Amino acid sequence: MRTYLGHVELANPIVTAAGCGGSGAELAQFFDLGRIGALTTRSITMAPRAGRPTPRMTETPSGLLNAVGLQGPGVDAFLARELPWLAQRNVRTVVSIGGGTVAEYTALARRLNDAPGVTALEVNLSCPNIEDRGRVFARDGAASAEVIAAVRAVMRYDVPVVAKLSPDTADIVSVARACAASGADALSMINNPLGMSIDTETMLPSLAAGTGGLSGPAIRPLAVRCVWQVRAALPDVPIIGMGGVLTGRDAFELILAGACVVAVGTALFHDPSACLRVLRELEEIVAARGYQRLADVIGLAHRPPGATARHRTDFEESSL
Amino acid sequence: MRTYLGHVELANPIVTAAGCGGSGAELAQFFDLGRIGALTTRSITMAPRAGRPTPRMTETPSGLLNAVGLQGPGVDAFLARELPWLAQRNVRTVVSIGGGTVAEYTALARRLNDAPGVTALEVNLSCPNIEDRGRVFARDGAASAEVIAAVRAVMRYDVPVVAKLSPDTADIVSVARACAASGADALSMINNPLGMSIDTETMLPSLAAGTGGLSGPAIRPLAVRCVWQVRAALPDVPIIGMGGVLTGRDAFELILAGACVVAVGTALFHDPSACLRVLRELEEIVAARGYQRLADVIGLAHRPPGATARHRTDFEESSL
Amino acid sequence: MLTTRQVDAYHALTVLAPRIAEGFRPGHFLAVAVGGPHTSMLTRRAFFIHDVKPDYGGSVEFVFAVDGPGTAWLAERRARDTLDLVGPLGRPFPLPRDPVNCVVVGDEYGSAMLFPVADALQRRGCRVDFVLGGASADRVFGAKRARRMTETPTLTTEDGSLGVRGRVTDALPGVIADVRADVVYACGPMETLRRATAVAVEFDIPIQVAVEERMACGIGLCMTCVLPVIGEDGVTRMVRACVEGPAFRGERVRFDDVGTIPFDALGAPGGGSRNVS
Amino acid sequence: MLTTRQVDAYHALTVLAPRIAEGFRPGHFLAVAVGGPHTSMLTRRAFFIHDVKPDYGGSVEFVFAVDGPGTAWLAERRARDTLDLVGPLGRPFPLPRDPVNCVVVGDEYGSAMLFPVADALQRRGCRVDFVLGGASADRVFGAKRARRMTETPTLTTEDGSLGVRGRVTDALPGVIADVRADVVYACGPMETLRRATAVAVEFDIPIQVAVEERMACGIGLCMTCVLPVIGEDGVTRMVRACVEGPAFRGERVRFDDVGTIPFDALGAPGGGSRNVS
Ligand SMILES: Cc1cc2nc3c(=O)[nH]c(=O)nc-3n(C[C@H](O)[C@H](O)[C@H](O)COP(=O)(O)OP(=O)(O)OC[C@H]3O[C@@H](n4cnc5c(N)ncnc54)[C@H](O)[C@@H]3O)c2cc1C
Ligand SMILES: Cc1cc2nc3c(=O)[nH]c(=O)nc-3n(C[C@H](O)[C@H](O)[C@H](O)COP(=O)(O)OP(=O)(O)OC[C@H]3O[C@@H](n4cnc5c(N)ncnc54)[C@H](O)[C@@H]3O)c2cc1C
Ligand SMILES: Cc1cc2nc3c(=O)[nH]c(=O)nc-3n(C[C@H](O)[C@H](O)[C@H](O)COP(=O)(O)O)c2cc1C
Ligand SMILES: Cc1cc2nc3c(=O)[nH]c(=O)nc-3n(C[C@H](O)[C@H](O)[C@H](O)COP(=O)(O)O)c2cc1C
Ligand code: FES
Ligand code: FES
Repeated sequence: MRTYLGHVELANPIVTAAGCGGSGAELAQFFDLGRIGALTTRSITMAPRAGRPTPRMTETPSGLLNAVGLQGPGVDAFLARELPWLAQRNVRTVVSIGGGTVAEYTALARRLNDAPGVTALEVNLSCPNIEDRGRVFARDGAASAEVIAAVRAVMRYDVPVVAKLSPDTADIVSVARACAASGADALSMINNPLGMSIDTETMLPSLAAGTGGLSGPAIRPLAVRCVWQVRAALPDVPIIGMGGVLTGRDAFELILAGACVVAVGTALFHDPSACLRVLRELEEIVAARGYQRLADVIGLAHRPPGATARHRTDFEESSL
Repeated sequence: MRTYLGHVELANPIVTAAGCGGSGAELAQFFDLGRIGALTTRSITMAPRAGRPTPRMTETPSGLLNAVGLQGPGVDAFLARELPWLAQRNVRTVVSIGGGTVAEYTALARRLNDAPGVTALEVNLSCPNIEDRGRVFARDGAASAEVIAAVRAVMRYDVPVVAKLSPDTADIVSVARACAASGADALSMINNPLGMSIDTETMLPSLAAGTGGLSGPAIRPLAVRCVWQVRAALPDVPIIGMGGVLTGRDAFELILAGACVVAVGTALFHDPSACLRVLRELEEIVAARGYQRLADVIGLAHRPPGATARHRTDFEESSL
Repeated sequence: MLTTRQVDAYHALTVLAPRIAEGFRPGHFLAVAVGGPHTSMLTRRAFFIHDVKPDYGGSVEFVFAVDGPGTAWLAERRARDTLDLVGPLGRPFPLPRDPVNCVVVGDEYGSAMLFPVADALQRRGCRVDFVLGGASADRVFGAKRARRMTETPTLTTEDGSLGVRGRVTDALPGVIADVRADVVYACGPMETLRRATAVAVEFDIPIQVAVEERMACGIGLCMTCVLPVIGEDGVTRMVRACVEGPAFRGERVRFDDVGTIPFDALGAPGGGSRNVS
Repeated sequence: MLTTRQVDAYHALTVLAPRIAEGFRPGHFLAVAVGGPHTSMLTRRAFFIHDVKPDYGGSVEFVFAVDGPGTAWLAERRARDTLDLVGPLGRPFPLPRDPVNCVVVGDEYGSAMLFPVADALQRRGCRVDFVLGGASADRVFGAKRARRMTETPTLTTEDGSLGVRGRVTDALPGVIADVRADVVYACGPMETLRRATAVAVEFDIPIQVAVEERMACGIGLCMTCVLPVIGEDGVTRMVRACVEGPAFRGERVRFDDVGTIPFDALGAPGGGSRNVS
């Protein structure tokens, strides 16, 4: 079930979400990484980062709050060890990057430019801009666009640059539009909305960091809405959809909304082979609906109600 | 367990959320409305409104998506029938209003100004501004502030004006600040974030309206975060907290984050006496922690970690 | 506390619920919490009450088909599990004062709720004739009981595996004519109710229908279960199926406009008065 | 498929899990999905493996205290229910090559996982002495089995209801001295491990501890279970309890800094290299 992220072909539309698939080696114990569309790395930063204090996670209804704080080894160690490990095994790799300034994102892109094995570059815009009182880039179109333009300018033309957006904004479409206009080859959504939980026993925040990112099925309605809105406004920009995908049905929902690639995040914590299961279920669902190509169903829910779905391989009367 | 919304005293901190308690008469079949802090009405509009086509609801993981579209009888019928019914029974009533223009909100406030039985006026800012291409007022501080200033100017000084905020904004604190600066006596949060669900059988949106408002426990982490952030920035502005409250524990969580009043919405659909149960559970929790007054626990989670909770009536060593 | 049984394609659960049993009138429904503690399923599921028995202070039975995760969960309940119910809910069917001839039309699980209706009608001396149908034999609910209660119930299946091939509404005109029916009671999918109403209108007899709309609360709070119904005053309003219904006079329901806001409904967009969105 | 038993304040579940049983080494844990289908509880719960038996191809037993909704759900499981498990997980305890004197220190349910450790030690010819404790008699896990396996296990309770009044770590120095212990194995709350490590350091003997941190995945993906541990190179890193642990050399764990990012940890904010937030 091939799909395309810009001009890059992926064997199938199921990838891991940034920060949820470890370095790859952990998942490789459970299945052959070559069988998923791509592995997305955690967001790589220039310097090594120890992340946030613990507790870093707590459960919420159908959700997970995390405040890991981009713990990671830094770009040097990533290039020295993690990326070559993936490249040797021919694992399609979407490298996610995170920075605190436009210059830092640019420097990261420059470092990754010559590295073999970068299938696409995902720019995690949900990082606080240290030059703007810690306001998260993804909140606003101009700040996001500035990062994307800078990264696009230094990154090899044959590596798609993907802008990863957050639902914590007044208007996701305008942020998406700004990113696309400044050169993003694709968009990825949604990153975790900011949430919080308070431990009613200690009467203090459950996470050491106070607030954290919400993930899991609780946020799927937000993800579907964001993908839907952006697809409606920018039908030609490829979208990586994510947020609470546990099953093939959930992936199909995001695809119907307009995603051509679907990332699985939190579900991996419950089931390390979730990607393969989701892929299998998705294939079954698409086939059961009478379609053979993924392209036939991407964004299909945008057709006017009452209109028959096109491209079906059977021509029986449908209940649509 | 008395509490205050500005200078207005409520018998207890548990109220119904706007649009979730019907006209009051429905709930009155299950319990005496005098036993809750207040009833909040659905958002009243100038003209009668038939609302959105069906299906108007669908379930999501730990959430509910709704697109009712402010169906209601209009302000005339409300003043002729619903408000007097509540006033006769001495039910504390927070009247919610919704409009498409600043002028409409102002007109509604004017109509309600002389009506007996309005305990507080809640301004639902999650309405599309028809003079600004349907952009929701609550998205941005200036539009919200304009509405609040206009309403505050016409409304009797002894009726608190409450600005109801949405999490669908880049910065809830700046919207809150703008509302407080233009005269809001209190803030209420959160209204439903915009979500969507697609029916994978019909391959069309589950709701006739396409998108809908997400409510229920799925959004509680967003609610806690918003209350927390606003309380931290504006410690003197009373907050009505809501979003996914099912139990006394959940209400306590919002109170620890900074709410002095807690509204119960979606939970009423499952359990019409949810307000009384939540109140009882809350009283037990607060008492079990050694506190006697609600005021002692409002915003308590903001104390620095390690600091002992003050105002406790016992002085045993605590595990904090 | 419950007992469970499988009836062809359906599941029937009997639950001890004295207060619901006591308040029950034919046409009532109940709302069941599904999924157990810490479930991700927030809303109650609505089911028409099929039967009420005086055992153990009062029990109620409802019949359902497995449709999605909530009904799948219900189908797994076992004897002695407990269920969280709210009811009886809704406006029951109005029953005729005089002993008239009634046709009772049930499609799929819609048939289940018509048995207490038929019972009550018979107790009032009415003649009752059943028209029960479904997609296939195993989806026609209550054929046996209908045979016990009346002489020759008419059964229909779309695949012809039981009774007449076709829909209940195909058989309805014949039955109405044969028994000179004075009134029709119907429950089933919206499309069946629409067709049944058309038939009744053609015969110029009243029809009572019990409708189903997606319900988040079942008690009139949430406004999600509305459909366009013409009031006594001729004005169409979006009324709540859960409290103004589920029983309606068929001719008053604008079946062709269900799922829309008719332009002439009270408060419709553009319908005279300006609207906020 | 499982069987359940109650052991004083704890529940013990035995589950058929041949693959986990086969791969098991003392110190491993497993991760259980809780809440059933359509639950709102997303994350697996981690439990140390208490016992592995060859019955029916291989079963594993774990012991737990009811703490929150997940363990409450587990406590309600009945014979023949099925459980969704992942395991064996984690880095097991390294065992000494030579037959040395070992003290095994378990606090509360932490004791459960030490029995397979003690077994393995005894099989290698080690002398094993138990120090087991808990808040009260019913919270001291495994006293009986410890008595069967060794001569005089030391038992402690904070309320004095069983054995010596006090903590396991109060009794530990005496036991170490008595038996001339060469190494300590410990499992229990972080505070117990901290104290046990302090004792071992004082006696200048190695200690292996099994730590518990909140875990979202248990397999090294999520980075939520980290604690500051000093590496061979002397550098403190935030390492994952689930894959780099849960077994650590006690002296390497910076117990006083658990729940913080020590300023000298690799990648700590302000720690030399600039950070993005
Ligand atoms: C007044 C009334 C009486 C009913 N009586 C019966 C009955 O006697 N027997 C029976 O089998 N079914 C009956 N239904 C339909 C039954 O409520 C749905 O089949 C059931 O809610 C589906 O739940 P689910 O979790 O299996 O499916 P899902 O589709 O996953 O349900 C998701 C949500 O949609 C709602 N929903 C889905 N389908 C329907 C529907 N057809 N009508 C209303 N809400 C729906 C559910 O309540 C739930 O909130 C009745 C519905 C209403 C409104
Ligand atoms: C490696 C390891 C081994 C463990 N072994 C045992 C054991 O053998 N017996 C036993 O009784 N308990 C054990 N625990 C603790 C056990 O995992 C928690 O008690 C349990 O997860 C609580 O779940 P809950 O739903 O009841 O509580 P909740 O507090 O509602 O749990 C909410 C979330 O927090 C996490 N959490 C809560 N408390 C803990 C904790 N102490 N440690 C880790 N995560 C926590 C849960 O996993 C869940 O994700 C172990 C923990 C770890 C990490
Ligand atoms: C523990 C954790 C760590 C994450 N780390 C990153 C990250 O480094 N970079 C990033 O862009 N997104 C990160 N995310 C967000 C996910 O990539 C994804 O956008 C989000 O979790 C929604 O998908 P899900 O519900 O399937 O998890 C992280 C999420 C989780 C839960
Ligand atoms: C069916 C429904 C109708 C609502 N109608 C209104 C409304 O008219 N005005 C308003 O301000 N909020 C409305 N809300 C939002 C609620 O008042 C509340 O802010 C939100 O649902 C979060 O609380 P909950 O999770 O407890 O439901 C509505 C919510 C629901 C579910
Ligand atoms: S189901 Fe809520 S009003 Fe009818
Ligand atoms: S629990 Fe996920 S990395 Fe350890």
